[in-house]
Amino acid sequence: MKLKASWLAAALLAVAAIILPAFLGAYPLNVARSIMTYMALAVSWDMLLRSGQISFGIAGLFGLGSYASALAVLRAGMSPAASIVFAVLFAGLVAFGLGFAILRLRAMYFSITTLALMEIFRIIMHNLHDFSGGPEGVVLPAILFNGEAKALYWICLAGLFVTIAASVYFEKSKLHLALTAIRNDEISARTSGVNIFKYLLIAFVATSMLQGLMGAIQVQSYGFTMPDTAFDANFTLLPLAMALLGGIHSTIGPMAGAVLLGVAAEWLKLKIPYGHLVVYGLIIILVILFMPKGLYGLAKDKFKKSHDNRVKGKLS
Amino acid sequence: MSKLVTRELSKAFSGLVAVNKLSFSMEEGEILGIIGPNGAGKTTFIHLVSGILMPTSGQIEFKGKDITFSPAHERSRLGIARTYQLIHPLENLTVLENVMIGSVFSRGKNLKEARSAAEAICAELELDGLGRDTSQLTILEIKKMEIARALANEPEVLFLDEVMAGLNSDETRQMIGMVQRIAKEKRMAVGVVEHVMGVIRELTQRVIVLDSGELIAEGPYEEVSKNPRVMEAYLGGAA
Amino acid sequence: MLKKQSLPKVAAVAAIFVAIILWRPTVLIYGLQAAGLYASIAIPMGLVLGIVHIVNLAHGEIMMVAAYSSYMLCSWLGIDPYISLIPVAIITAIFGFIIYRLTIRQTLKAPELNQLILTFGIAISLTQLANIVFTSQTRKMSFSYVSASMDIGELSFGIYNFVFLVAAIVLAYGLKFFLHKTVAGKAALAVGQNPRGAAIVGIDVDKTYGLIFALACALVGAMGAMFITRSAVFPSVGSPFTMKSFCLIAMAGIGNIPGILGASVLLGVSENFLKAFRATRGWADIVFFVLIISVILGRSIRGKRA
Amino acid sequence: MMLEVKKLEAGYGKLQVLRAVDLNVGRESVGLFGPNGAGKTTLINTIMGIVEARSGDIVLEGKSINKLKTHEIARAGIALVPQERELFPGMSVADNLELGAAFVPRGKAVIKKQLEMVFGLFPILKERYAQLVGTMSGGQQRMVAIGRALMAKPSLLILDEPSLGLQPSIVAEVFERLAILKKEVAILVTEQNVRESLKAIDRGYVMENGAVVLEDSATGLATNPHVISAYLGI
Repeated sequence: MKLKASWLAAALLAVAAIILPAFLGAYPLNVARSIMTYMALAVSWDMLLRSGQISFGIAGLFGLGSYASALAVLRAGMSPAASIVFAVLFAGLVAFGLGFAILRLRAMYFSITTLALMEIFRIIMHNLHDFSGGPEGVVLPAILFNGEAKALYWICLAGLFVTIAASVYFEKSKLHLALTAIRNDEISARTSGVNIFKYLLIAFVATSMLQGLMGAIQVQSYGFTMPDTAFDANFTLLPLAMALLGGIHSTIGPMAGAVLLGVAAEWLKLKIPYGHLVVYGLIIILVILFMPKGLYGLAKDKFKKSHDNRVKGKLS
Repeated sequence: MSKLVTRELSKAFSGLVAVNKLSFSMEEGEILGIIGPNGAGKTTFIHLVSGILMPTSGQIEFKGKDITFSPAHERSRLGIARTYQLIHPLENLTVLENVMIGSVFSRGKNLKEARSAAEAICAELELDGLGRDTSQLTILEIKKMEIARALANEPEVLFLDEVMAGLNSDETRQMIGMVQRIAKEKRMAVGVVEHVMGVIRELTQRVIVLDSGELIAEGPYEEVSKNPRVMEAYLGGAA
Repeated sequence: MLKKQSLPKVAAVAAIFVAIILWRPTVLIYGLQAAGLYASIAIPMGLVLGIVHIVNLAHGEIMMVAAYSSYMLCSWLGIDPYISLIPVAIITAIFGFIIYRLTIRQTLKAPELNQLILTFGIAISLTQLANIVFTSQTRKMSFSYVSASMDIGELSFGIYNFVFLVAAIVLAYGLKFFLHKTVAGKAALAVGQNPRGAAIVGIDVDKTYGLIFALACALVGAMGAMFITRSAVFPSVGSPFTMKSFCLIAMAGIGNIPGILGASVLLGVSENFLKAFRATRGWADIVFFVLIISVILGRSIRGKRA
Repeated sequence: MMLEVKKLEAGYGKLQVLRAVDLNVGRESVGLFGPNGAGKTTLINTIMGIVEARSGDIVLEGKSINKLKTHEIARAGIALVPQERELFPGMSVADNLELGAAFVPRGKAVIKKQLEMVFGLFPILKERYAQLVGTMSGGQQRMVAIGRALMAKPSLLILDEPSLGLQPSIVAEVFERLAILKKEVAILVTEQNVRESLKAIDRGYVMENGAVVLEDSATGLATNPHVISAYLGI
């Protein structure tokens, strides 16, 4: 019963998201796209976090996807649609190669290395003048769907749906067991037959592909990119704050956090033109100190408690 | 053929020899006690056999196959399972999921099959409330869950590292009955580490005694416990 | 205290240095100057990592706060940074102690994830606050003594930046003296090596953590005050130093403070080596990341084998 | 009375380890025996403030130390030699010994006297004064740990399994030293090596399953069949 209700609610939300452009103008659609991009990044960051590995390199894979897609169009003459697919595969391939090296690392060593990788990608793009356009970046000959706001909204939504579907699959399949076991206790996981490296690699490659996908959609929607926007640290910071606020280790938590913070950020941007991101920093601090499970975790605990009380009430 | 054989198995940690040239074997359907004073190397020995640690020298064979350097997850798939002295529940999974994990990854079952297998094992161990978080369990329930998780691997060799510690006498009795039933029904070789000698006496057919990483005695408990070397290991030099 | 196996390595590095000096002396000179800056900022972070076992991702931001404080003291009151570094160090020490008590202390027992993300959040907050207060405009002060230069034969180069190398050496050996020769320092070292053992002998572990954190903030604060004599200040000026510092510490090995000096020299010289050629100038920044990733990986793989 | 433990209960999470433990140490040497898992180490860690007491009281020389933190308890006069030794491996023997006394207010003269006493007990520490503790053998490290504890001139010395992981010859040596020490300081020692330790104690308790089940003089314990059965279940 409960399960069906939640599926129904999800379907309704999805339909609402799909028909939303009918009621919105170009500016709100633009905002919605930005929120959806951050949401997809937040969810994908969380997917890897479920194994206990904290990546600080979301922006790295995102930017890599942007550049792969843009350069595939410019240098290899691919169609924009094909270039998005290419970017996803490219990000996956890079992650696969890197994974063999960096997935041996744990805790702070892994985190800092992912941060460093992001810098490496940025510097490479910065310096390959002839190929990547250097610091000025590249401009595409055309924007996807001629810049039609509704169509761009839908393609971004499609990217988000793919991410959410992947995340739900991570939650419902045996990947959930494997990743949670690795996060909780690697030794126990190993003696229960879990091949730790294999599942870390799956999670790392899958999340990198999703981040690359969102980067590719972004670049095809705006028609240009440069190192400082493609590898903007905000693409790491914002998703991280969103996921933490909403509640990590779930799909719904990062989504809720993205909506809340995304809308709040738009409003704050108008109020405080410089430094509105301070709110993100403060939210990260406060969540870690006072609400480490995030809003979703808090709600779940509340629900469980009231449920337990009801059960107890019935018994007595 | 013996289920599990070790030959001259040794493990040294930066000079300190924790397990020293240990040779022994385990047979089908047998419950073997592994005893020895604190620091004798019992847990290190189980780590070596389950692949958590790799030996410095020596050999481990499982049903005639050399597994000395196989990774832990492969040994689990072959049929070696264990529990932990310090309880290791996977806190963010439910009880049922904790038990399922062995079925899924060691036996390659899909989630549905694994779920029903796990439910069956838990029913057999009289463990219920399977949707609960592990933080809601009592000590006895956690110990049962750990055993259930090991059994879900469908092992042929099972090591129980101090599963009785922290249980009261009724619970201990219940646990003894359970372990005996499992060993008999599933024709497993079970290795039991315990400090409570009453449990060892009741539960096992044969014991090996370790002291400073060496095997100092082997045989039925009644016999071994009168062995002067064993008395000395436990109580110190001759009185 | 050289080990025998490290002799060939040392000889190789020395040979490379001699070759570089003969061929392009400025590479070595500017390399050492850059190394001084890197090391003097990394060493306080190494102190915290070695004793409190916290990766403080807000380390560079504390330096940024100090740089702005020193900038204000200088532009409003005309106080020279070399004088203001004392009040600035006191300010950042108090600031650091408050941060420790209010936030970091609460996460010491939590998983490492929480500590990393917490200090990441502190870093963002500080940068953005600076953005609000000072805007993103870069600010630069000029001081006459900075332009001091020296001529050797045909070679002419600025010598001011050697100040940072001196500061780094003073820091490294000063801290070494403190940690190994004074009772308070030994106690701090003991806490870093074994907090439980330290409590057993009567050392207040919590207080030690707080004081060491404050000390590190004071030291990086003093460096921040000096920093404005060399570079412009802007809100995100500190963040690259956080990562570079962590990497230098990882290269030296946690707890090896003089080793940070060596790692910095290696980094500074290699960067300036690339900067010496037009074709590779833009790639100088990458040396650092390549170096660090290979070192971290090398360490972790060797760790696995051991 | 040096130390009084009254109806002490403690544990970890759901696991209750200590059940209403009563125990006294006067100006004497007291042994604490029992099989692994009986709760000996937990009792000691609770006295030392490392594990929190759930109920009951711990009184040192008439003052309750129940609510104090570990470092305050150390300064109040209890020195612990933990099972895992808990030394500072990257520091020299000299530094480890120095830190033993540095934070307990005792005065320089006392520290000097204690250092002489430690060197008298364990001459090897004088020889290895500058050696890093992490490079020493287990037995030598045990001596450093005992020496470090003595440096503070404690009113009560607690030793948790001092013979663990040591060769028999060194075990005998450690207990010979303890037999000398008991003239100077009150001692509480847990030990699996019952026979050896009986030489160094006046009185002992036997614990089983978190509770004290037996209390007797050293000679009484030596002949008590219950002690043997607690270990070997015969």
